[in-house]
Amino acid sequence: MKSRSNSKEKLKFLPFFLLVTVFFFLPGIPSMIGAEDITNPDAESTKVIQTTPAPPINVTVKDIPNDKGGAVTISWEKSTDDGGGAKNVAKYEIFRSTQRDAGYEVIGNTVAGATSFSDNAAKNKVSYFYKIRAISPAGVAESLPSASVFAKRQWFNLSRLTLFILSLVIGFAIFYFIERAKSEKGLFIRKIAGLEAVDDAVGRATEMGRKIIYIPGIMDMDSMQTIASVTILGRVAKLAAQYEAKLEVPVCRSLVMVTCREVVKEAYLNAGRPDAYNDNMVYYLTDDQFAYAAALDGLFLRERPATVFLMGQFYAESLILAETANSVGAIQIAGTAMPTQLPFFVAACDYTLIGEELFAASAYLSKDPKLLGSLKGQDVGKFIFLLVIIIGVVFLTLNSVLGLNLPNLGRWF
Amino acid sequence: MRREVPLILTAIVGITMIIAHFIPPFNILKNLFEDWFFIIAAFAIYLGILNLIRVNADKLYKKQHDWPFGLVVILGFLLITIIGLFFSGGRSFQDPGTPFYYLYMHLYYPLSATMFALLAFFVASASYRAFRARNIEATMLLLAAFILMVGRVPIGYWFSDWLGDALGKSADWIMDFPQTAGQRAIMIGIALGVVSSALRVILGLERTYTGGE
Amino acid sequence: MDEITNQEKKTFWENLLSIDRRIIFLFIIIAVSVPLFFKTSLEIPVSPVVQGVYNAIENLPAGSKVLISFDYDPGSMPELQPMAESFFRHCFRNNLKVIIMGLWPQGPIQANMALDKVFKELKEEEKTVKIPQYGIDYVNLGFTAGNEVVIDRMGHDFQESYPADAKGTPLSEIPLMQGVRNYDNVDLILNLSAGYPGTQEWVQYAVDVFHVKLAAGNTAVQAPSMYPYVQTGQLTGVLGGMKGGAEYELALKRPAKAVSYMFSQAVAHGVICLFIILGNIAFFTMRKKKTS
Amino acid sequence: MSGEVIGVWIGAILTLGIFSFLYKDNPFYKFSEALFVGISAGYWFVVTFWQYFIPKFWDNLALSFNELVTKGRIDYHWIYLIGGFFGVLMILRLVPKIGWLSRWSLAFIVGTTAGLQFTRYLESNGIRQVVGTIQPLVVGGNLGTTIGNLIIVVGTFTGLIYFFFSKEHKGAFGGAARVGVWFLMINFGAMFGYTVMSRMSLLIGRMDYLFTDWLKLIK
Repeated sequence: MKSRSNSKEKLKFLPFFLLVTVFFFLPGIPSMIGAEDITNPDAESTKVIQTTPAPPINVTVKDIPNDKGGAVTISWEKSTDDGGGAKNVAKYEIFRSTQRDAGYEVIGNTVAGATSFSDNAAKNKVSYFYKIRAISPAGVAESLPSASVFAKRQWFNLSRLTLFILSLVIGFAIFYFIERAKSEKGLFIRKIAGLEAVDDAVGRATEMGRKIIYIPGIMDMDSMQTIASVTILGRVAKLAAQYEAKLEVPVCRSLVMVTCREVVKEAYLNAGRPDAYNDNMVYYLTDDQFAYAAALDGLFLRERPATVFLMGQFYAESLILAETANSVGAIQIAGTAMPTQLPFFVAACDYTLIGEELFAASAYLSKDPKLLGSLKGQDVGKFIFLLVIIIGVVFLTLNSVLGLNLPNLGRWF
Repeated sequence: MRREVPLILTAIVGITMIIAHFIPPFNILKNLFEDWFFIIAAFAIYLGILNLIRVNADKLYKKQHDWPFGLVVILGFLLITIIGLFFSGGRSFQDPGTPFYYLYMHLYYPLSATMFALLAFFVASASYRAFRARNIEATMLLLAAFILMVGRVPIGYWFSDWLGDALGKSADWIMDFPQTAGQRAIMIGIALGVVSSALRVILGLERTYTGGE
Repeated sequence: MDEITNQEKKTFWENLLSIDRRIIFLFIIIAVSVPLFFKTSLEIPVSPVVQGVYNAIENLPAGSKVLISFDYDPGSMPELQPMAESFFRHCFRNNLKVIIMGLWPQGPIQANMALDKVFKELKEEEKTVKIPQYGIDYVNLGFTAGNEVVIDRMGHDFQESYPADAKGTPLSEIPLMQGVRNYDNVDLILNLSAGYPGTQEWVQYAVDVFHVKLAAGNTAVQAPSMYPYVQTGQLTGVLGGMKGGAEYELALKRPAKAVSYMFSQAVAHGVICLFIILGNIAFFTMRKKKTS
Repeated sequence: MSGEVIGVWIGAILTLGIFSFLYKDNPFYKFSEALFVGISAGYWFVVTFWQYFIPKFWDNLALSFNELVTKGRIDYHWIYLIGGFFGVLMILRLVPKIGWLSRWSLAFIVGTTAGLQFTRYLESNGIRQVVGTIQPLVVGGNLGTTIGNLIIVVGTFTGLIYFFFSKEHKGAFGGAARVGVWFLMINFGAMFGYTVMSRMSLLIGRMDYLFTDWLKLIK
């Protein structure tokens, strides 16, 4: 891996600058065409049926945006008699009709104090009017009908347009660099200390004749961190097979056990030592966070492993594991994207992969140019975020110092 | 079949889930896939349990070192499983008053809470070892931790109001600004890491889990 | 340490640097236990993030609906149970309607335990407040599997995740749940969280997507990672650990268990700080000796 | 002795069993550990059965079956059989010859996770945090917020610089990355310090249990 920087390299970034520029203008769209409330124009004046309690006012209706349809939200302002007194409102009844002035039917009621109701039985593309009736022991009062509204199915969630564009831009950037990396050699990737140490840590286990224990976190396969950890296990297992070190993988989820077995088996096969693999290297303990920690603590003390890997999604047990492994003199290489647990790994372990480094680990260890290319794609993502931050901050600062009226980029998201 | 089907399946499912985030009618598929996940996990737990019992039964059978504890594992498992499945009122097995609840409160809970409480000791030993002013980075770590530890409990009040208040204020300030800044950088980095890993998985570049390099 | 060149007897500082961690453990257990036998009351100021939670509840008009999600298990009871009790006290004092749910299997049991305690108090002391009625003033939806997926589905329709409450009564037959389709019909969400799924998921899946108002009580570990959310306004406020709970109890003018545990905590903190200071003195003394 | 009293005694003894680990590994701890592993594995097995398998799989099928028998209709809940199919593929691992079929289920799960977390993380961890950082650097009349905002922008910026993989940390870029590391360290230290409180409270809870519930030394 060596650094290459020339003017050609810089020119290749041009498409991205263009994309970024486009990206700055598109996101304004959703705020321009956002769903608007339909308010009854003459809602201020209200018709009173029974004089006793004050009626609810300002009945507004709105299709629930960005859903698959079939529902309408009705909101109103409470009767001024809601909350106490002789005319205290006991509940509100909600009426619906397809005509403004007739045919109202009760579709539900709410307790006193409520100011909104969702009509879940609205048919798509049918216009409805709504009325609210306040009910008190002294009598009832009815609001004016609302404006008409119809529920509709949305085919694209406009409030997520920015996210959509950003997904495309970053996704494309990563894809682009993966493709480019296929034809390009010598992509520079900076050193990551925790991953440089993996070779030594595995070798140490061979020298000492003790085990390597690999802990893939406590979450199931529905976490990207577990998936990242399992791919790292693949690289570690291959090294272990080459160095003829003993590897043990106790896990706390059945699906993770199955996956880890596939991965370790394949790694031993690729290293040319399929005979050295057996299923007992990967075993299940319990689904429980602290019982798992208790069992691992016992394992550490009894086996005295040379190396312990703690990679994946961890919670409170992180420090229990790290401190116990430390007390038996094991080298510990940890990695997690859990911001709450990073401090403990940093304090107690020899090496820690911080957040994003965990996801970069498998690419880094594999040295596969395609995977390394994706890391460069990530950097483009960071670059876009940095650019947005700088421009956004400069705009707002200029606004506050010089009284300009530049757009607030934060609003676009 | 062995290699291609998993790759295609991952790609299709992954892309569907991304699309569902933007196209509301796809939500139905999203919900369905998520339910299937729980069903698969519920089936898979049998594999784990079988493995656990086999390992411990092996210990017992071969009279390995510490074999009596293998027996304890198996008996503990059978006790709570049989009671939970058959003798605790079915679905309401966790209601106060059931035998399952009793085992939970007096066996599971004390063990779990105590294991958790061990952290109080490990936090002390780890901070004693790690918080030394070896270099600039370590000093930053030490200072931030120290101010937070003192500032977040009213130790200061034993000395004087002024000191306690100053410490509390600086603890709050550290949490609000430099801490938040560091945290944010980590979080944004993680977002890109997840996006990139997810993409590599969907594109089939990382497929060790299906037995491919 | 260079044992060969340094033949002299080990000094106090040297011993301290390589102290057996079990000695530290001993000090901790004493520091925590002894103060438990003394009754004290410490005064603490209420921090803005805690005040944020208090205000979010206090500013709701009577009759507003509050959804409280219990996302913890007995492991975190020392920290979160006092908060749960305070939340109930506050909500019922202000005549708010409470909807209880849990993303953790044991969550709703925790809620029942807290409710029991608060009702007993209400019966004993505050005769002005009527005992809340099930189905009208509060409802317990129970646990449902699915983690963040549950949050997401409830954003469309509560019924997608909870066709019935914990007792099996369909939501449509519960007076309190009339007209509650999704988060639009809830005025505030409170979340008591000890990990995953918890506050982070509520922020990601409910606040970011459905724009609801959220305040949370967290274990002290989790709370710092929620600060960025408070700063961006995604969270109205957060109670962090026992101290947050104690501050909230004080804001509510109802000091309870969290306040009384604070003394133990303060002493234990003092012991750890002392060890860190001694460790650094030892470290610098030894370094000086080496260089000279 | 009532069941409750016996329960408290068992709980207290197991509590001491786990604590004994702090001194050194011993049979008392080994017993508590083994019991814990067995009990907890069973606990989650039962929970999985009643709270996942039954409502997510069984109930949906029962619904469809009922519909079929009473109304003769085939309703959409049958689709949950596909989930069950993937589940059974998983179990087929026990049959060595066709064990590879379980990879289909794994592929399905991994795909779901990747797709779901792609957008979620980008939104909450990415966009939301970027938006939160966009603050004016100069806030009229409020020096505290001005400095604070400056620190947040500088800290987030330099912290992100540290995470760049494809550029060597040299020169000005390296300097920025170094400042970024300082912010990371402050973040770690502050979170560690903040957490100590929480950990102490757990121990307080256990000691309170021993002294109050078990020994009844504290009223």
